[in-house]
Amino acid sequence: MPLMLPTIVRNLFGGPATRLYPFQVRDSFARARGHVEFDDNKCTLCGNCARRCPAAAIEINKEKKELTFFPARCIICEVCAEACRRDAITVEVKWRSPFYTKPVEVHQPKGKEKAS
Amino acid sequence: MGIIHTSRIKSPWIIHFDNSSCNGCDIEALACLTPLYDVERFGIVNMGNPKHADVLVITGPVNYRTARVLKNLYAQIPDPKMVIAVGTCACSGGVFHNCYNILGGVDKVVPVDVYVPGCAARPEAIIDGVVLALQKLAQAQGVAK
Amino acid sequence: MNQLWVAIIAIIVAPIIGGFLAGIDRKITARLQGRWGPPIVQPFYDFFKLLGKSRIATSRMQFVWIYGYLVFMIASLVFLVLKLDILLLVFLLGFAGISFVLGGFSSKSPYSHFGANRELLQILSYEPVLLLMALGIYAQNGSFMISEILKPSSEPLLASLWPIFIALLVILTIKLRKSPFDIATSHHAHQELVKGIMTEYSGPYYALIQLTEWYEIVLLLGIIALFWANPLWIGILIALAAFILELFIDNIAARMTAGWMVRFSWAIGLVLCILNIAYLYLMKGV
Amino acid sequence: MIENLKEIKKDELLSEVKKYADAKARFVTAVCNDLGDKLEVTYYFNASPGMEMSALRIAVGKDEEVPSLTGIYLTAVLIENEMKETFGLKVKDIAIDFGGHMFLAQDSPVLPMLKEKKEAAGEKGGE
Amino acid sequence: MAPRTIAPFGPQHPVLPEPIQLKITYEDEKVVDVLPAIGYGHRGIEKACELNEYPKNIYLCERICGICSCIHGITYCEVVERLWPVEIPPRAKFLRTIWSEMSRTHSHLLWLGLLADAFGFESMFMQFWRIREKVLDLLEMTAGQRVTQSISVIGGVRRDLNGEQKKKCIEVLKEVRKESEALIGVLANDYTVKARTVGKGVLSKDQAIALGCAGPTLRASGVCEDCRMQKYQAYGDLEFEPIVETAGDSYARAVVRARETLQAIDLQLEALGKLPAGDINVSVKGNPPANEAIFRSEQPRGEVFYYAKGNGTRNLERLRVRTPTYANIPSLLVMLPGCELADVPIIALSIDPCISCTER
Ligand code: SF4
Ligand code: SF4
Ligand code: SF4
Ligand code: SF4
Ligand code: SF4
Ligand code: SF4
Ligand code: SF4
Ligand code: SF4
Repeated sequence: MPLMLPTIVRNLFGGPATRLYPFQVRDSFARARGHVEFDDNKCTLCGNCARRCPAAAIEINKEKKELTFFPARCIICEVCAEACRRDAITVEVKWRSPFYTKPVEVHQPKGKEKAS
Repeated sequence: MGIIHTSRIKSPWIIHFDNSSCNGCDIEALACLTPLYDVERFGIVNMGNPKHADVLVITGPVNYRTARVLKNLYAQIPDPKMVIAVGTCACSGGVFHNCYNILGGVDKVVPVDVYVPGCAARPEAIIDGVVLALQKLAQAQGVAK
Repeated sequence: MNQLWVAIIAIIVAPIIGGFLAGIDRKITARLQGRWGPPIVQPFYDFFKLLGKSRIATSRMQFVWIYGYLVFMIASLVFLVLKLDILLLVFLLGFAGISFVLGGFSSKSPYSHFGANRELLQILSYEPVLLLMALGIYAQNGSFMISEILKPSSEPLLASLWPIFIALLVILTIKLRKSPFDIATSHHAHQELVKGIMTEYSGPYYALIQLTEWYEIVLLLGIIALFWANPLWIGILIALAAFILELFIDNIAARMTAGWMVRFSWAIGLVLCILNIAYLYLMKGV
Repeated sequence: MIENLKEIKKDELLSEVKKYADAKARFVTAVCNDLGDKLEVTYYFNASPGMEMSALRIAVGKDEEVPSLTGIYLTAVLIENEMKETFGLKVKDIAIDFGGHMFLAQDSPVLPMLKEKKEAAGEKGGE
Repeated sequence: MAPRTIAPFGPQHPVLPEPIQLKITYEDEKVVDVLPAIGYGHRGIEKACELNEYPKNIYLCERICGICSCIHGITYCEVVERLWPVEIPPRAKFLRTIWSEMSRTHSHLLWLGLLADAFGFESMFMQFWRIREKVLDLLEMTAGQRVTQSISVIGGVRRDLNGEQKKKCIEVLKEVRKESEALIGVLANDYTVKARTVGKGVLSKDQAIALGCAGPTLRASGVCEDCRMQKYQAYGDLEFEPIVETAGDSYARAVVRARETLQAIDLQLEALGKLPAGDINVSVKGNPPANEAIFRSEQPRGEVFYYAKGNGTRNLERLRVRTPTYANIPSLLVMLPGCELADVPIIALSIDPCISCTER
């Protein structure tokens, strides 16, 4: 009847499976979707990313020449990075750390529209 | 009161409330209890009873019906309490921003102490969030003393 | 005077031992499940944290009953350490359980009521066995006094009362609220009753319940230790082994229903006890 | 393109559905569409055993009443309540009637799935 | 007459981490009446899908539910591809199948764990979730996220599997198969487990059909219906046989899922072995014409039904999703009355009620 016995004895002597997280961090997988980063030097404010973002996490203000990113809305779908033709958005493998107040990233891109 | 303050930081009992999330963050919050992450290391126990809880972990965006339940639940938790919003949609509504029955993030209904972004928020991120919440609690107590 | 001091020391030391046992329980359970587990002193953190929580008023009667639960439990512990009458000890333990049940009934929550109902079933399933245990001890020693058991000349009870001892292990599972008998409430897992009978207690009152449970662990293990009272350290080892055994049982079984529990503890526990006592009487030759 | 679709009149609905029930088909779901002046309801069935799908379609005016399938298929309870509260489809005699508040709370938008609500609903922002 | 008590089960309840409320009337501890109160998870996704452009809806549909998120995304893509219609490359079909089955594996392991938790078998719960983490690691390695994989796009898939990943997948899947097989052996044979599940919540074959159940709930009652029998994606090329049990009780539903877990792993291994070379997506230009399409695929919890209607613009005219739980909830009305309070969580869980997809 005690069919579970071998398993729990193995657990007891095999040591816990726990990864002691804050003290012991595993490397992320190579292509994990952690969070997105914007490169102000490459972005030309074309607005492709904002149009395609399913969560409306990016707003573009052409007059003020500003790109505003709301990390608390981003669902890390990687769509913006695929949409951007200037490679101005990269997806990093590390997840975004929690915060006390919702951050708002305001970017003032300096990228030039190339002639190509 | 020293020992009570230390104990508060060492024994955060949580209650998990699922607003109208997609379950993604719920299962990640549950995964925190399982062998690989085992948050019981920090004394965290999932109580399932607001009267015993210290930390309210909320997943999912608030809709019109859960808003009332959430307020109720929050009132039932004895002080001192912390609120952690887990997942992008608990933070802001996220991908559901244009759904008609969604009010938005959890902070529209109850005060939130820590936001954990991510869709779904990874168990590691949730642990980070709890650590951050406990730091805030420790600081608040330092001031109060 | 001496007796008073013994009682006071027991009242102070028992919850400390109980708390550590609870911590060990959680640690070993975690390890059995492949987890790291909380620190051993975790139950104390929980206890002090609960003491510092704000009180949310519900029914007043409830709290009277909770104090009753604690006081009766302490009383039965005092009976044990002062080596008094074991029959009275069993009655006091029963009163403690009943106070707890009444506390559950005096709240409005349906979960609490269901929990109290089940707690009542638990009492129903363990009290007869405990009473028969006292009877068995009487049959063996000719006295209900614990001091009689502890006399250096007396034989270990385990030799003649081992069937009762097995029944007592079943009772221990019920009393420690371990699977398959974590019916009225449980420490780790969750269930259909939220926290069952404890649903309505918050903050400091919940801390009191925990305190009572620590007394209870020590008391029960103390009773088990009586089964090998000379020398007592063997008894204590047996008690600890029984405790560890419970942890294993907890992790290899699912929770059963209340009806099954009553049937099981009566079928196994009562039958074992009655056979045991009957045998003793026959042996002693009337 | 939807296979095995049969357009029928509202009055034939119950008798047609009865035929499916007698053949022990499984009720899959119903879909309601807002066509502007009319509501179009399509009921999907799965011939059991097997995975063959067929459908019945009716079109009714927005204030016309539609009979409930719950007398034949109890499982239609959820979808009929849903159509009732999100499209305003007037379903008669549902076995368990949630009174228009199965999904929607008291203060939710009213009849949110109708087309003219599109613009209004889209404006509500995230944060 | 015994006194009646009405106790709500949920909406916030630990055993069922789902926002459903069952208003249960008890007589002593017997259930006499059940009324599900839902709406705690309603968001209005179907409407939002009409407001978004086609590609955005993939990510929204995935978040109809986080557990079958992968299959929701894929099914949405499949139904929209049928509006044109678009034919996707064979490699993409296989990859979709592999990811679908991978998410089925993780979902079933999750459910088996939750079931163990519902009858208080905590160590088994922990053990199932421990195994499940390995599958999640595979998902993260191949798709980039543990829970919301987002691998499907209209016209194919977003990511390819390289040789190294394939090897790793095969290796880990074999390990997972061995471990889950052992644990499932415990679940299926343990005395206490059987005592709690056998004969609880019986649903006969006719009832299951009349109530329109789906997935394991239907198959455990002896009805051989599985959307994968339609041979969509790569299922036509794989050896697939629906798993059917006849008892119709909670135990049978657990056994169906347990066997499907192992079957899903086998399907993945087979598909990985047969993975054809070639492109992983075709580019799809323009808006779909005014047309209607339906598509059904088999999610861990059963048949999911997508209906899409296009109108030639960049927005959908209408999207309708009927998820398996939507079909299974009415069966609770039949199964719960007459059972004991202690069995409510087990029976409720045995249909695997997932509310977030039910209400969208
Ligand atoms: S690249 Fe230029 S033309 Fe093209 S979408 Fe962006 S801004 Fe418009
Ligand atoms: S709704 Fe937002 S994302 Fe969509 S087109 Fe308008 S500005 Fe762009
Ligand atoms: S990752 Fe997705 S959600 Fe985040 S900003 Fe980019 S497109 Fe938007
Ligand atoms: S980040 Fe890329 S896509 Fe977005 S505005 Fe800048 S250049 Fe355009
Ligand atoms: S943040 Fe994402 S994964 Fe989490 S509940 Fe919301 S939609 Fe689901
Ligand atoms: S551990 Fe299990 S029983 Fe406890 S809250 Fe989580 S799912 Fe529920
Ligand atoms: S049935 Fe629906 S909610 Fe459940 S896992 Fe599947 S898609 Fe998600
Ligand atoms: S049944 Fe629904 S809510 Fe549950 S896991 Fe599946 S999709 Fe998610």
